[in-house]
Amino acid sequence: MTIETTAAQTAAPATGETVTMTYSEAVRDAMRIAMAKDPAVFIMGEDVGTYGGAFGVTGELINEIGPDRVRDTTISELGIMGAGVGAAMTGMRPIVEIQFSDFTAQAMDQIANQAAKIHFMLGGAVNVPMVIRAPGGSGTGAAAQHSQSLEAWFVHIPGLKVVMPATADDAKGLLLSAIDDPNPVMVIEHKLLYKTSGEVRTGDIRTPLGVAAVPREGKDLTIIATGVEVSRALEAAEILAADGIEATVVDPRTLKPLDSDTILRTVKATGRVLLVQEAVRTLGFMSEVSAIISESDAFGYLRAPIKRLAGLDIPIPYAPKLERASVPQVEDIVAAATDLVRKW
Amino acid sequence: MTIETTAAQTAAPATGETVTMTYSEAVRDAMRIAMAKDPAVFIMGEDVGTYGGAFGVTGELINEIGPDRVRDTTISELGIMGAGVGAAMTGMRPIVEIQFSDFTAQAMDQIANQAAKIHFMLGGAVNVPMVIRAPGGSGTGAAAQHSQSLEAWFVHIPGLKVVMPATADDAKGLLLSAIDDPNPVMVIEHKLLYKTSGEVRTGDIRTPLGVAAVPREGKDLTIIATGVEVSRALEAAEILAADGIEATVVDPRTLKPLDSDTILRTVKATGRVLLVQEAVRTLGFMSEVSAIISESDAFGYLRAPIKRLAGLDIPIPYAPKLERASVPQVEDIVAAATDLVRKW
Amino acid sequence: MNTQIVANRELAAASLATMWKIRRFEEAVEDLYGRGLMHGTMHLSIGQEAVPTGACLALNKDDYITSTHRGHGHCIAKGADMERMMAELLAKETGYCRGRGGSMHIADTATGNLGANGIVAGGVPIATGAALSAKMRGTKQVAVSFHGDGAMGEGAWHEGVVLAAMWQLPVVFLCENNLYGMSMSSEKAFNLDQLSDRAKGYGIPGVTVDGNDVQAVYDATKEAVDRARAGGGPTFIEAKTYRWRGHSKSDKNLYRTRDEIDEWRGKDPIPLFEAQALAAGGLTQADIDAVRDNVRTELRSAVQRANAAPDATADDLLSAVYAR
Amino acid sequence: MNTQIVANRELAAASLATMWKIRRFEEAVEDLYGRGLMHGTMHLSIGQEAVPTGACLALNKDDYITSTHRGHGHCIAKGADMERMMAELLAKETGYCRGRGGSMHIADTATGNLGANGIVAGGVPIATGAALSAKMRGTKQVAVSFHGDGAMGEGAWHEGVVLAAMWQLPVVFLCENNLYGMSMSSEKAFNLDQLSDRAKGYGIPGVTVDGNDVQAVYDATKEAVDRARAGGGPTFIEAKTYRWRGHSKSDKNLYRTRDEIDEWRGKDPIPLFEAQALAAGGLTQADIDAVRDNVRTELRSAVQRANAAPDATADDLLSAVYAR
Ligand SMILES: Cc1ncc(C[n+]2csc(CCOP(=O)(O)OP(=O)(O)O)c2C)c(N)n1
Ligand SMILES: Cc1ncc(C[n+]2csc(CCOP(=O)(O)OP(=O)(O)O)c2C)c(N)n1
Ligand SMILES: [Mg+2]
Ligand SMILES: [Mg+2]
Repeated sequence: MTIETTAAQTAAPATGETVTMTYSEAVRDAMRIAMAKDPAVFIMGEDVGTYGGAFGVTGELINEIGPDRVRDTTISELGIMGAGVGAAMTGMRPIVEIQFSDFTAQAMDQIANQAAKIHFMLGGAVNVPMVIRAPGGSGTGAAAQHSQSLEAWFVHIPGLKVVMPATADDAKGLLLSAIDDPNPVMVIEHKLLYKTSGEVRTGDIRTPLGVAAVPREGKDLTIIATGVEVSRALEAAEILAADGIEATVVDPRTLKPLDSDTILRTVKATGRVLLVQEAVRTLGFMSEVSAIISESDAFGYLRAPIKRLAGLDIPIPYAPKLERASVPQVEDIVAAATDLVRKW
Repeated sequence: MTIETTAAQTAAPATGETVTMTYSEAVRDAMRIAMAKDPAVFIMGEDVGTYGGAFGVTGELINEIGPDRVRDTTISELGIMGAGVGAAMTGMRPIVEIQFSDFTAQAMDQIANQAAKIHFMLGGAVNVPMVIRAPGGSGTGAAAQHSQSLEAWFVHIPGLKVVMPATADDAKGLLLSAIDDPNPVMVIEHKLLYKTSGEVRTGDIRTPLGVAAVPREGKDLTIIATGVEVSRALEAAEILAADGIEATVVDPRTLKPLDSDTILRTVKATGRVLLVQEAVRTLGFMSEVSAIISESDAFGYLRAPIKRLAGLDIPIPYAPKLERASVPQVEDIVAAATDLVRKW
Repeated sequence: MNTQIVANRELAAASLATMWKIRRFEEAVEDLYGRGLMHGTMHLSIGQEAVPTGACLALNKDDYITSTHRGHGHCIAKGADMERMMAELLAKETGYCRGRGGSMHIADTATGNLGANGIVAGGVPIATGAALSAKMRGTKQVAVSFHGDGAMGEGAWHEGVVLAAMWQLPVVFLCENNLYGMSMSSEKAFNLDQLSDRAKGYGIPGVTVDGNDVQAVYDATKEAVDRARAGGGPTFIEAKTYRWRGHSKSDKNLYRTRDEIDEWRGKDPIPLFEAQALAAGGLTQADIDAVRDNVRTELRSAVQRANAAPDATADDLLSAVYAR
Repeated sequence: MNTQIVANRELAAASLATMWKIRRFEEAVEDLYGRGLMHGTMHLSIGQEAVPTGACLALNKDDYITSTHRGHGHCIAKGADMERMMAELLAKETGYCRGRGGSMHIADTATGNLGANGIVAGGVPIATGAALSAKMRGTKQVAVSFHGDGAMGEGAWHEGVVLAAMWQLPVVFLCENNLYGMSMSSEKAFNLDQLSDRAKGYGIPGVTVDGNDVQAVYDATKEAVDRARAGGGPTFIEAKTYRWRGHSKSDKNLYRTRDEIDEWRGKDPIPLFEAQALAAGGLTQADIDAVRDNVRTELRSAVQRANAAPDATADDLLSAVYAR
C-alpha cells in the first residue's frame, strides 16, 4: 500500500480579471475552486454545513458540494484536528475550520505535536497537507475567550506555515496556495475583515506563500503591520501623508516562512520602523520582526529605535470602549509614526 | 458564601544556612515546606504518588503527606488543569504537575483561556492561585514530542506568570514564591538540571518573582540566557575569560514579569549583547528581549547588532548527535561571544 | 419523597419568580440588542427556564455552579442580582465583571456561581475542581456543572467526568439537552437514545428528565445533590428542553423546522408550572399575577438603574490583569 | 466461524513468529540500553505480544494502524522490517525515520502503520481521520487504533471515538489493557468492571477479550474489521494483558506486587500459543523449534546490519522540516 498524496495543483493561467467581493466570499470562492478541482479537498468543522459557518464563511457550499465534503462535526476541536491529520496522511486534503482561533487551544496537541512534527519526525516518510482556518482578533464584543490574536503560538512551531490575509484578494490567493502546500498551514482570518470588500482576481489564482506585500511606499518610515492592522496602517499613512510624512507599508501576509528580505530592504530604505500588531505586545509576532531587524545589517541603517505598537498585555475586555482601547487604532499609528519621524 | 483564598504566606526569616542538594530535591523541599505550612497547598498530577513522579520529583512525598494532597490522577491533562482552576477559585492552592511541558498542549484551554483570564475577565472577583510545574527541554533522547521548550507560548499569555529556574536554589526559592502568588504561575523546570546539585538555602526561603540574577559581571559583553543555557553561558564565560573576554551573564529567572531594568542596565554597561535560549529561534523568548532592548534607550549604547543564539527551527530529533546539534552548546556560546567582541 | 414545589406556596412563588426573571431579563436583553443599545453577542435560554430553576432550588447558597455561554438563567437561579447582571451586559463599572466579561463571563461568586464560560465544556473540569476543593476542605458543598448537549463532544467534558468519577466527588453534571449544539442535532451527534446512557461508561448514575418541568428537574437534582453531599459521588442528569431563539444572533434556524419550534413553544415551562401550581393549590391566580407583575417591575427598575450606572473605564486595564 | 489459527500450519507459524519477533526484538533493545548502546527511553511490550499479533492477523496490508509509545509490537505485527526498526532505535540514517523519531515515533507507512505516538491517545483521532479518509475515498480500508487503558482518560480518546461513532467510520479502537497507565490502575481510574462498558456510551459495540490469547484477539478484531468494512461502523475492543517490564526504565514497580507480576508471567502468551498449536495439530514441536530458531537468527542479523549502517546525519536538519 502506498499512502498517496494528491499532487500540488498548479494555478490556471490568470485571466487578469477581477470582481468585487467580500473577504468572506473570497475565502469561500477559494474553497469552492479547490473542491471543484480536487476530490481530495474537503471542509470539516463545527456548523460548516447547513448553518453556513459561525461567521457564514462556508455559506451555502454544502448545497453545492454536499455534506460529505462540507462536513459538520461535533464540538470536538481536538478530535476534528486529529481527524484532519489522519485524513491528510492518507490521501485527503482537509480544510479544518475552527470557529474562533481561541479554540485552537483545545486542538493544540494535534496542531503542534502531531500535524507540525510528523513529516520531520517520521523522517520524511509522509506529508500532512492540511489547512486550518480560524478567525482571530477583537472588535466584536465577544470578550476574552473569543477575541485573541494567537498567531505567535503557531509561528513558534517548526513545521507549520502561518498565513494572515489582510485583503479579500489575499484571502483567496493565500488560501489556494495553502491548500496546494504539502504541509500544514494555519490560515488566520480576521472577523472584522470578513465583511470588507475588495477587488479579487477571478478563477484559480494564487498569492504565493512567503512573499510580503508592499501596498504603499514612502521615504520617511516603514510601517510593518499584520491582519486588521494593515488597513489601519494604510489609513494612517493617508493621514500622515497629508501631514507630509511618507510611509512605506509592509504586510508580510505569510508570517512563516517570513519574507525578511522585503522587510529588511524597506527598513534600510527608510531607516525608521514602526511595527504594528493587534496581538498582545509581549512575544507577539512583531517581537520576532524586531529581533530579525536588529541582528541584521539593517541595524546599521536605523536612525531611531525600533518602535512597536501592539495590543495591551491584557485579556480582551467586553466593554466596547475598553476593547477599542486594547488594540492599536488608526490614531495610535498616526501618533506613533509622527513621533518616530519628528523625534528622530 | 465567600470564596476564601489563603493569604499569601510570608517567608520565615532566612537563617542564612545552605545545604547541598539536587535541583529535583530542591523542588521537592519547596513543596514539602509549603504543604507543611498551608493545608490548602496540594499536588496533583499523573504518577506523582507512589511512582514518585515521571522524573522522581515528588519522590516519597506521598508517604509524608498522604495520597489526598499528593494526588495521583488519570492521564487527563486538560481535566487536571481544569480541576486545578476550580480548586484554586475555591480556596485551595494546587500545584499541578505536567509530566513533560509538551503536554501543556493538551491543557492549553484551561491554562490560557481559563486560569490566565479569570481574574481579569470576572472583574477581579476571584483569584486563581495555582502553580503549574512542567519540565521542558531536550537532551534526553526523548525526541520531538518530549523535548520542547515552550515557554514562549506562556509568556505570550496575559495573566500568567512564567518562571524558569536555572539553579537548585532558585528552583526552591522561585517555587515557594510561585506558591505564595495569587496568580497562576507556570514553572518550567529542566530535565537536565534535575540531577545537578547546588547550595540551597535551608528553611522557608524565597527567591522573589520578577528579579533577574546576574551570576557574573564583565565589561565586554552581556550574555542573557535562560534555563539550561544559564549554566552553559557560565561555563562559556569561564572559557572566554581565559581568552581575555569578560562577560556579564544575566539569568532573568522570571520570564514574566520580566526584570527589564537589570537587562537594560547590563546591556548599557557592555554595549554588546548575546541572547541564548534553548527554544527554537523564531519567536522564542529572546525575540522579546531583543525587541525590548532595541526600543529602549539602551539602543543608543549598542556597539553591535543584537545577536541571538537559539535552538534550530526544527522538532527535536531523536539521534543523540542530531539532538545535540539542535540547541546551543557551550562551544556555540564561546564562538558567538568571541565573534561579537572581536568583530565589533 | 421530595418536597412538592407546586403545592408549597413559598417555593412555588419563588420558582415562578425565578422563571419569570430569566424570561424577562432575556427579553430585555434581546430588545436592547435589537435596538443597538447592547454590544457583542447573546445566547438566550428562553424556553429553558425550568432547568436552572429546578436545579438551583436543590442547592444551598454556598454550593457551587459552573455555567455556560447560555448562562443568564443559571446566574439568576443561583441568586444573582439582575441589576448587576444587566449592568455587566451594558458594559458598566457596576456590572459583576466591571464590564470586562459581558454575558459570556458573568459570575457571582457570592452566590457560588463560578462563572459563565465562553468555552464549550470549559466549566466542566472547573466544577470537578470545585467539588474536589469542597471535599478536601471538608465543607459538604456540592458543585453543579451546567452544560449543553453539544458540550458532551468535548474532551474537557470527558476528562472532568473521569476525574470526578474516580475520586467520587460531590458534583452533578447537568446537561441541558436542548436538542442542538448550535446546529448539530444531539441525536445525530451522539448515537444514543438518551444522553444519560453515557453515564454508565463512567460508572456513575445517570438519569433523563423532562427539562421543562421544574419538579422533575428539582427531584433529580435533589437526589443527586443529597447523594453527593453524603459522599456518594457524582451523577449525570440529562434535562430535555428546547431553546426558542436561535443559537445566537447569527442563527438563521436552517437546521430545524418551524413546526419543531412551535411544538416546543407549546411546552412553555412557565404556563405549565402555573397550571400545576394552580391545580395543586400552591398558588392562586392572584399569586401568579402578583409574581409576574413584581418581576416586571423589578426588572424594569434593574434596567433603569443599570443604565444610569457609570460606564466601565479603561484606566486600570493593565493593572487589573494580575491579582495582588 | 473464524479461522482456527492454531490448527492452521501457515497461520500458526506466522503468529508464533510474530510473537517471537516482538519478544526477541525487545529483549535485544533492553540489552542494548542496558549496555549503554542505545539512547533515550524505552517502553517494552514483553508479555503483551498476543494483542498486536492477533489483531494484525485480521488486517489487510493496506489497512491502517495507529500505534503508541509502546509500539514495537504493532509495528512488527503489521509487517515492518526489524532491521530498519533497529536501525531507527540505533539512530541510523537507514532507520524508518532516519534517526529523527526513535522508538516513540516508528512508522512504516508502506505497511499501513501511521506511526507510534509519544502522546498518550494522540493516535486515536488520527485513526478516526484515516478511517474517514478511507470511507471518503471508497477504498474499504479499515483503521485500527491501538491504545492503552490509560489513554481512555484523555479527551483525545473521547473525541476520536465520538466522531467515529457519529460518522460510522471503519475503525476499531483496540485497548491494550495491561492494567496500568504508568502507575495508575485502570480499575481504580475508570470505575468500571470492564473497560468495554464504555462503548455503550458511544452507541458502538464493545467487547472484552483475553489479550494473551491470539485466537481471542483475532476473533474479536476480525468481527470488528468485517463489520467496519461492511459499513457497520466502529467497535471498541478491550484486550486484557500485562506488561512484564516496568513502564519505562525509570519505573521502580512500586505500584504493583511481585506476586502479580509472577502470576502474569505464568500466563505468557507464547508457550500458551505453542501448547494450543501442538494440541490442535497446527504445529509440531519441530515447527515450533524452527520458528523460534529462525527468528533468533533473523533478529541477530537485523541487529548486526542495523549496527553497521551509517549514523543519522545533521546536515539537512533545517531542510527536513517542511515537505516540498
Ligand atoms: C471550545 C468551543 N468550541 C466551540 C464554541 C462555539 N460554540 C459556542 S456555543 C456552541 C454550541 C454549544 O452547544 P451546547 O453545548 O448544546 O449548548 P447550547 O448552545 O445548546 O446551550 C458552540 C459550537 C465554543 N464557544 N467553544
Ligand atoms: C498526553 C500524555 N500524557 C502523559 C504522557 C506520559 N505517559 C507516557 S505513557 C503513559 C502511560 C500510558 O498508559 P496506557 O495508555 O495504559 O499505555 P501503557 O503504557 O500501559 O502501554 C504516560 C502517562 C504522555 N506520553 N502523553
Ligand atoms: Mg444544546
Ligand atoms: Mg496500560
